[in-house]
Amino acid sequence: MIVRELELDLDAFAGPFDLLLTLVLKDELDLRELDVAGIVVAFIERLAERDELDLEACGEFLVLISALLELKARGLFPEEAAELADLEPEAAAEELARRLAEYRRMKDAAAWLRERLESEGDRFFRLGPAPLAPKLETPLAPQEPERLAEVIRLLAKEPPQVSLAHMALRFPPVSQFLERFRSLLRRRSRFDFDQEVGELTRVEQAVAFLALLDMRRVGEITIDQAAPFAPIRISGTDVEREASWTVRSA
Amino acid sequence: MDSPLRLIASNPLDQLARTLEALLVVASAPLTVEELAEAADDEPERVEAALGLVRERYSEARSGIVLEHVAGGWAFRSSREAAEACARLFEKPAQRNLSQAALETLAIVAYLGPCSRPDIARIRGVAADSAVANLSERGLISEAGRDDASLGGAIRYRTTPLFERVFGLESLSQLPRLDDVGESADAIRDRLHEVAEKRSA
Amino acid sequence: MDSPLRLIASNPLDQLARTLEALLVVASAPLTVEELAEAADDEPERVEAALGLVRERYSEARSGIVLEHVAGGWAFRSSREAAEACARLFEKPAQRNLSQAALETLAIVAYLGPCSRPDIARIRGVAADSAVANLSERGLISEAGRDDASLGGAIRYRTTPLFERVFGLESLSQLPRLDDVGESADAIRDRLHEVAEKRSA
Repeated sequence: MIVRELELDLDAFAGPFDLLLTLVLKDELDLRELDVAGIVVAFIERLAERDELDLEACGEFLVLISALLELKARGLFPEEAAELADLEPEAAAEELARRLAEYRRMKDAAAWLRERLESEGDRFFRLGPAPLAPKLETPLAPQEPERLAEVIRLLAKEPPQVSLAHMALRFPPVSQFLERFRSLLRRRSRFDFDQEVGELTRVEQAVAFLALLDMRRVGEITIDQAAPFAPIRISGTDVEREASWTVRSA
Repeated sequence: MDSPLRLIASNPLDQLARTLEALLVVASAPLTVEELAEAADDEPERVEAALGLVRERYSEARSGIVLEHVAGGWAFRSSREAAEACARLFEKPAQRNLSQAALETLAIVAYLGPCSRPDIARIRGVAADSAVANLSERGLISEAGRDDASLGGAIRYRTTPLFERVFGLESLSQLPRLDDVGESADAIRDRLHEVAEKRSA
Repeated sequence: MDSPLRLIASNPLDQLARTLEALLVVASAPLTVEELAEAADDEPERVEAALGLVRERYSEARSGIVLEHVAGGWAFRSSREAAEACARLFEKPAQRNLSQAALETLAIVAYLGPCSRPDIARIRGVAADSAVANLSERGLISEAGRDDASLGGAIRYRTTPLFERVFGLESLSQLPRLDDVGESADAIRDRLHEVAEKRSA
């Protein structure tokens, strides 16, 4: 079973899994619109159709789907990613699930509002005063000048460090890892994935892994793993395709 | 024997009902029973009863003017039957072309309000500035003070009575409860179980 | 013999009359026969005839809503009988508080001297258009030239003598000191810009 050929039929996307990955990596598909659970269900249904358990496919799928989930979580809660990383994995998962549920509820609420807008759209009412109504002039009661000073003090107050600056945080481009792995493979015939990315953050690792998948997809490398959780070994294929290669996703 | 017509005409609430009609046709926003009672200089209970008469007279199919209970008060609107004619003459600036981002922002403010732009960004995962500006301009949300202590004085927003009116809500409490999310998670789990059982069979 | 009730119900103009009622109750200005005919998608002659029905139904003593022919066309008004109640509805006590948006805008204009809407928006971190419009309408601020003196520059606003009266000041120099924020208008302006930039970063 080839994971990247897994056919998906989701609300936001229909087609093979590898196309979905490409679209996500090219920012042409909003991960937030993507029903990851639907992908999991599709994969498990596919597995169930077969008689034997395909361990390699399961492993590949797990890594891939966790990368997608992490990307999605980063997209949903960019400024909290760092703080989530400090939590124990179980607590972080719980917290993430809670926030995803909150976002999901708000999406449901937005859908309800849209339906309501349609069903109530044939009600018209006047905005503003009636044509022949008396003019309304409300005088203002005397005001305290001190309130003006208070308001300026409030506006001059230093904001704490919860700026939205984190939102500008970008994932490293996939192309960065493509270049790095290719240059590695020019020097050596194989390398150990964990050793290469061990120092990186989890998000960088996920992007690095996506780069690997993309390289494997076009036959540029082979990926070997002796056993689940064993080191992942990357070897270059003999085919010389450097010249014709163009960066597909970045 | 009195004719039914005579009966209506002699209803002691009839004059009050006419006064309410007059108030409602000039008002620029829905009026509460208390506001109506104060203006009509009458008892709230009698106003409630007279509103019943007005509501009966101004109802769908009977009249082009319809009395509705909306945004915490009472207001006249056009009948649904006349929607096409109204659409030819009047714009709907508050609700035309509301984007998905705007609707999600509106939902967050309606359910969690008052809340600030950082609050909204946190839930939606993207900056909310343009959606908030757009909704303010439409008059669907408005400023509700600043969140001075904790969030660097971020402005907080809440939905307006116009929001309730546009969406035909008597009050925010008419928004549906959103606890069906658990169901959809359960549904996924059930599907997985189903598949797992098939496998082991 | 048909009863009058029967006659009204079966009048072929009845539906058109209901449509006109709907249009008139939504309109914020008088509507001409041509406008009504276009919206109702019907002949002006039939609209005139249906207006007769509406006028009959909405007349003094019969209804609190009265159809009136004024210079610009047709419009609903409240009945004379309800004049006192309507006067009570519109006579409002003096407004106690300004909105946060209005207060902030006013404070910025008062302390920093003439500012444009972009200036105010930059400091507040949110568009100031409706607050500026509201304060102008109330006569608390007024236009004071343009930025850069060139024609393209944004209009600047300053506080008015009415502002000083409402806040009990003989002149702007009597505003409470803000030495903790800045010792001069320029220093206060710099400080506010600095914080605003951090807030929006």
